[in-house]
Amino acid sequence: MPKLVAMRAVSKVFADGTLALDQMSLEVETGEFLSLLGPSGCGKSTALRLMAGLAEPSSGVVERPSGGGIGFVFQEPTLMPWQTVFGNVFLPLKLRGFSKAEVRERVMDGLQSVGLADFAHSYPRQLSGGMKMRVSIARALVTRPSLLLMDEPFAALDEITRHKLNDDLLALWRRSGLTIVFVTHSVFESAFLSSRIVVMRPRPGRVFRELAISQPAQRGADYRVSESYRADCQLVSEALQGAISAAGN
Amino acid sequence: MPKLVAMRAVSKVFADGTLALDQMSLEVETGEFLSLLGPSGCGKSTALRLMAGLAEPSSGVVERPSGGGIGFVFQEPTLMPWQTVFGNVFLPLKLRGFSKAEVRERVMDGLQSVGLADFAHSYPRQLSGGMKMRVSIARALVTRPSLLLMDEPFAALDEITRHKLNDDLLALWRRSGLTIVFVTHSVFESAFLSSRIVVMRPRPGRVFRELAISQPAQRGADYRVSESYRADCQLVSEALQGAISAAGN
Amino acid sequence: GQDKVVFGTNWLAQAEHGGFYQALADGTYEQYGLDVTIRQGGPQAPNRQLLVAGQIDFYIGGMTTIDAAAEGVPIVAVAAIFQKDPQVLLAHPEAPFGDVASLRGASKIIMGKDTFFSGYWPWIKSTFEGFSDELYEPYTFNPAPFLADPMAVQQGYVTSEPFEIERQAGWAPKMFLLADYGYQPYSTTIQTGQSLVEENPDLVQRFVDASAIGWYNYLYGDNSEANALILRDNPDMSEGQIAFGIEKLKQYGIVVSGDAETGGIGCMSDARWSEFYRQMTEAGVYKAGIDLSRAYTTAFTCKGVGVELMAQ
Amino acid sequence: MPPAPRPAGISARQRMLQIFVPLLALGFGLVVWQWIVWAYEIPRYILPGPADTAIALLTDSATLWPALLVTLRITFMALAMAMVGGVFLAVIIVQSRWLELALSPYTVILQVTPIIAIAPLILIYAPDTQTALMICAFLVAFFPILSNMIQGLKSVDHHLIDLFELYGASRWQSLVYLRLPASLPFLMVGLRIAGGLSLIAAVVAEFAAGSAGQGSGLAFRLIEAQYRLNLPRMFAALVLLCGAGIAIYGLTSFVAWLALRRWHESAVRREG
Amino acid sequence: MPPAPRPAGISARQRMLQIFVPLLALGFGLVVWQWIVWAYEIPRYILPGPADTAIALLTDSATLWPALLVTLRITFMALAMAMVGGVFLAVIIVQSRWLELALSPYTVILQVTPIIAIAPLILIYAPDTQTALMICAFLVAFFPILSNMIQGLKSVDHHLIDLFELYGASRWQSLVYLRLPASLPFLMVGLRIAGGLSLIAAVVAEFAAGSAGQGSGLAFRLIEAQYRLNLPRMFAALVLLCGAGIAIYGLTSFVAWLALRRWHESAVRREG
Ligand SMILES: Nc1ncnc2c1ncn2[C@@H]1O[C@H](COP(=O)(O)OP(=O)(O)OP(=O)(O)O)[C@@H](O)[C@H]1O
Ligand SMILES: Nc1ncnc2c1ncn2[C@@H]1O[C@H](COP(=O)(O)OP(=O)(O)OP(=O)(O)O)[C@@H](O)[C@H]1O
Ligand SMILES: [Mg+2]
Ligand SMILES: [Mg+2]
Repeated sequence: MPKLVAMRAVSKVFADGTLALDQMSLEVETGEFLSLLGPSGCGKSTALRLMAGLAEPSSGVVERPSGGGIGFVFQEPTLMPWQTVFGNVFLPLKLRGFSKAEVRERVMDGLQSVGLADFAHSYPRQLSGGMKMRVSIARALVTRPSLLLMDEPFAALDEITRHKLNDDLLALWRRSGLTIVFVTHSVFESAFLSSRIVVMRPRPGRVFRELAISQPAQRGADYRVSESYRADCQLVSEALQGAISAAGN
Repeated sequence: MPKLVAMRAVSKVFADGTLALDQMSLEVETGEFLSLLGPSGCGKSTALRLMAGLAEPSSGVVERPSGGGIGFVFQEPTLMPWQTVFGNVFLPLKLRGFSKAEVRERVMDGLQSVGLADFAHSYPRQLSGGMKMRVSIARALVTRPSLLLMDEPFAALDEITRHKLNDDLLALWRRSGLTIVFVTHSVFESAFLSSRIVVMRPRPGRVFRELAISQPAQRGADYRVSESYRADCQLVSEALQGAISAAGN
Repeated sequence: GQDKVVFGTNWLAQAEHGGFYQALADGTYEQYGLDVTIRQGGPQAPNRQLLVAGQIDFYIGGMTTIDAAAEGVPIVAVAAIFQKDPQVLLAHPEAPFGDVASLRGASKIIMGKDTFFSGYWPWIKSTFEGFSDELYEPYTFNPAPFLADPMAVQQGYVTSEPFEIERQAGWAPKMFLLADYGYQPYSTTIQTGQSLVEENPDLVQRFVDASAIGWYNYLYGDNSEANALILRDNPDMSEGQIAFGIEKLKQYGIVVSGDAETGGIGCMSDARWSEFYRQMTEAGVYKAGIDLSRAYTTAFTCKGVGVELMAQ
Repeated sequence: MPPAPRPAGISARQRMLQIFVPLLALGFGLVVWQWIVWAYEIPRYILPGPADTAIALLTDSATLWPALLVTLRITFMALAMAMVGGVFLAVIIVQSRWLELALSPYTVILQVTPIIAIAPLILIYAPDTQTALMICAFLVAFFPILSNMIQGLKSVDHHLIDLFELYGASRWQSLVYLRLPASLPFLMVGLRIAGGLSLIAAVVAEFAAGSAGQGSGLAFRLIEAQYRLNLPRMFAALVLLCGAGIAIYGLTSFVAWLALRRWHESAVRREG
Repeated sequence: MPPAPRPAGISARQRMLQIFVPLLALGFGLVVWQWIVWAYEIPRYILPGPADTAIALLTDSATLWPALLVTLRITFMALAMAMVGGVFLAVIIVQSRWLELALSPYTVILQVTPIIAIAPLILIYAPDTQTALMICAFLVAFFPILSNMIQGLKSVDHHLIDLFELYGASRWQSLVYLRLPASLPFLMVGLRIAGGLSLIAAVVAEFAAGSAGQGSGLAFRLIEAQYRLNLPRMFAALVLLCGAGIAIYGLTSFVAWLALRRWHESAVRREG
């Protein structure tokens, strides 16, 4: 499969001298659902930002598709406080020149899919933590991007909502051939969603292990209780454990 | 057991007219580990704020211990950006009149326990999302409170760190007879940690079901794979499902 | 002992204040039992308000005590050092103006606010045809706007602006001395509080007399010490400017002319006060019916004090 | 600024308070003023009491009110120019650190040069006095707006900048949809300062470069009254000036409230 | 303000730029100025060129520099008073909405009353001229600090206020550990505006209070030179004034940088 994004021996040193990524190499193939897993502070968000072109590597090369079509769910909701929920989700479309009238339906559909249609006219400060994250998710999806970068999008959501959104995301991915890079802390979530899982070692971050997940198709509610799912979870969990203890952190 | 906090028929209407809690009643007994579970936006954070005295009920009564001794982990890290990590954790002690020299050890121990001793001199903007949350956790624990209110403290943490902090928290709770009210989205976490689980129904929030968890003592790593744990999880999961569908949301 | 007296001037130390500095420098005030402090004025110095507030005992003013009388402010003029108002209107030498009346053709007339309110401006407007407020532009004590516009007209003192303009621009401006055209106020009057006049007329008399003597000595005697004082108070003053000022004071009879020739420096007459009041009332500056006796008193002047010094 | 997040949240009582408390405070001030004048027997020509001033305000209303209008016209034009100019320059300046370094000395020079000193130059080169007045007043009012706006533009949340960059926002879009709204809390302080400042600047400009006679503003009336020792009239002019200042303050506060009430901490009541 | 988050992050090159870019820009301005004077043959008594001005600066240095010192002393005392007064009043005002409503008309009155109009009153009741000057300059400088500080104090993150309330912080502790540091981004703009403003206020105050002669400041030299048509000297005085303004601006910017560099968006370089 063609590579969509490639990080080659990328290091990232912050201005204060923190070495966040150390010679990290990773390729993202078109159409895959890649999960990034790793201990807190290992550089997952940093890696996503590099892939999105929001940060420059200190050394190494990041190859990325030129031009738009990226959706990004930041780890924090990152909403404009002066805009309503509708306005926030409308933003990416507004920036592409759409008028409100043209895309009202589309925005409202997006809000509907995260269960916030009733809150279209609320301001971010009137929302709960999970609701803010859901606005952010709706915003990332509303442009129908070809590359979707998601930084722990569902962490603030209850299990039921999370499962629903997991299913929705999976369905969207299947339907549209979209490429997803997904940061999560949930072993279960990563095993459920991904076609490939990359486990990172603790800071300075780099790839510790890659795991291909066997059955990408046909994952419904009953898959969650299947044996192969449990085995995958077990594998991922061990890889994560290994990454952390390997670093002697 | 004596009640430490009691909410009696508490409603909360926000200035914009949103009814967040509707006649919610709940008693927290001294020494218990109570988990609050419920769909996103159901009023868990609002309930915690009422218990802490940070908000006034619109109707009903909240009885709470007068005087300090409360620790609170907010859903967002809520760090002072102009203070270092050390300064942020030191804050509650500073407000009680301790000097830096007196409590340096104590603060550093707190940071150590969340794995951030090396970052004592960093500023919040230099931390990853999970690291910020860990600072906030350290801050809530550093005063050794008798009532600890935690709003999804571990949501931004990887599974390994989360398990470790789960174990630490449980050990602390056992050791000190502290009362904990714990908001989480993880059914597993709530079943692992709590002595009682309260499931809330969707907005307007109120108690949907209470579940006592059978074996509060002796929960180690092997408890996570025990059959009784799995049964508890199953029960909680169903209760949550029930809460959401009952509301016809 | 000596009576402490604070004397406020209306501008930075200059030849136009020479007599007062002279009396201070050569000990005349001291002889008259006065311990005088001169507090110089400036562009926006509130010396007049300080006189009103009683923080200054004597102040150099014009005919403004008429306003004071109208408003019930208890200050009076007790002497008039300048018989003629040294105010001139200046024009570029090549400008086609022959007299004050023809200045209506100017592009603008730059003058101070005081002039505009109650000086010669209302008088010009009522005396000559064709002047209107459109011509007015405020004087910010910077002659550049005048110099930049050949058709501009600017106010000045015959004793000072022409000198600077000639020195800087290299040409001597045309001058129209308003006193020559019938504008007849007293100038550099000595104003003081009504209460001082009533309670301590002797002190007032001594100050007026000593000042008059100072002025004789300044104009006709050795004025080097006074000039040194002026230069100390106002380091930017130049010897040349002072000399020019003294020369003009003499040349135009600013200080010694009319009643002063016999009555002595400072002499004021009821006739001139009434005539000026009539003129300016006509011009719309003052309302009718002001009790002029509260604006000035001639009780301290025209006694010939110091006239003999002119012979030096 | 009403603290409630939605207009519906302001009770009638609160709305009354917003009018009456300042009026009461001012009334109290008047009483103190009158009392001082009485108690210390301060003559009218040094400090007229409120009664004298009120009488002057009535008797001289024919000249004072038109003068106030003239001053207000200059004020508002200067304020509008300062808003546009300050915001525009701030936007340019934050484009690059180089530009900021190069331009900031000039903005400072404009701020610290006394109007009185450069008024003659302005008078020489401005097409007419009104324009000169406007320029003077503008020079005074624009620095606070510029400074606040620069700080506002620089204080934009970096995460939101990332977001806009990610979605390929043009510079113009970033400006209009992100930087300007995010700067509003700062801009509104700048506006509030500049409101009063452009009023006083209009007065100072009139002192320095003023028109006179029929079409003249309050400054002229003020100076005239001072010169004519008519202190009650001068205080009447001052009272008008202060009244206008308070009205402008109320107006700018209202604008700030409109801009911020729905979202910014400073205008939103803390929920509790 | 150096953009890097840590002093170590500023390269020598950047540090040079911070000095040289403004100097270069100023130099360019000088060239333009000289060119205008030449090209339009503007006489020295209307607009002297930089060369004339430089000569005047040298020859008159004996009077100009002491005058600058006098003005600077008033400036800094007024600025210090405005800082203390503005911050103090802002802290009091944000305690209660009532207080704010009651006091704000008075702060506006102080802002919009022309110094020239009330200088005589101040002179009458102040113990000495220096004090009067200080009061005048203070009145001009304090409003921007007050306004910015009020906005800063009101803009404190509500979550942090909750945190402090929760931990039982006293009013004083909330003020010192939360409200003041959180207000710094606003206060620093206020300081920057007030820096230039108190310089110009010192000048205006000197005009208004009319101190003259030996111990007088730059304002006096300026007016005097203008009156004498010694425009080169006037411009020399203006140059000193502007230089002082730029230096104060640099100083306030430096203070702002010190206060904000480690944490605030406006002073921290966006990581990328
Ligand atoms: N702006 C910054 N300046 C300095 N150091 C930074 C900055 N941002 C991140 N870091 C450091 O880089 C490392 C990686 O951060 P990153 O946010 O990528 O972690 P993460 O894997 O996303 O962690 P988490 O799961 O907790 O979100 C951390 O150690 C952090 O301290
Ligand atoms: N300041 C506010 N103004 C108006 N409505 C609010 C405000 N804060 C919260 N709400 C509303 O109250 C309801 C409950 O919010 P709360 O934050 O308690 O939810 P939660 O259970 O903590 O949700 P989450 O799990 O997503 O954090 C939500 O519907 C939210 O929209
Ligand atoms: Mg992260
Ligand atoms: Mg919540």
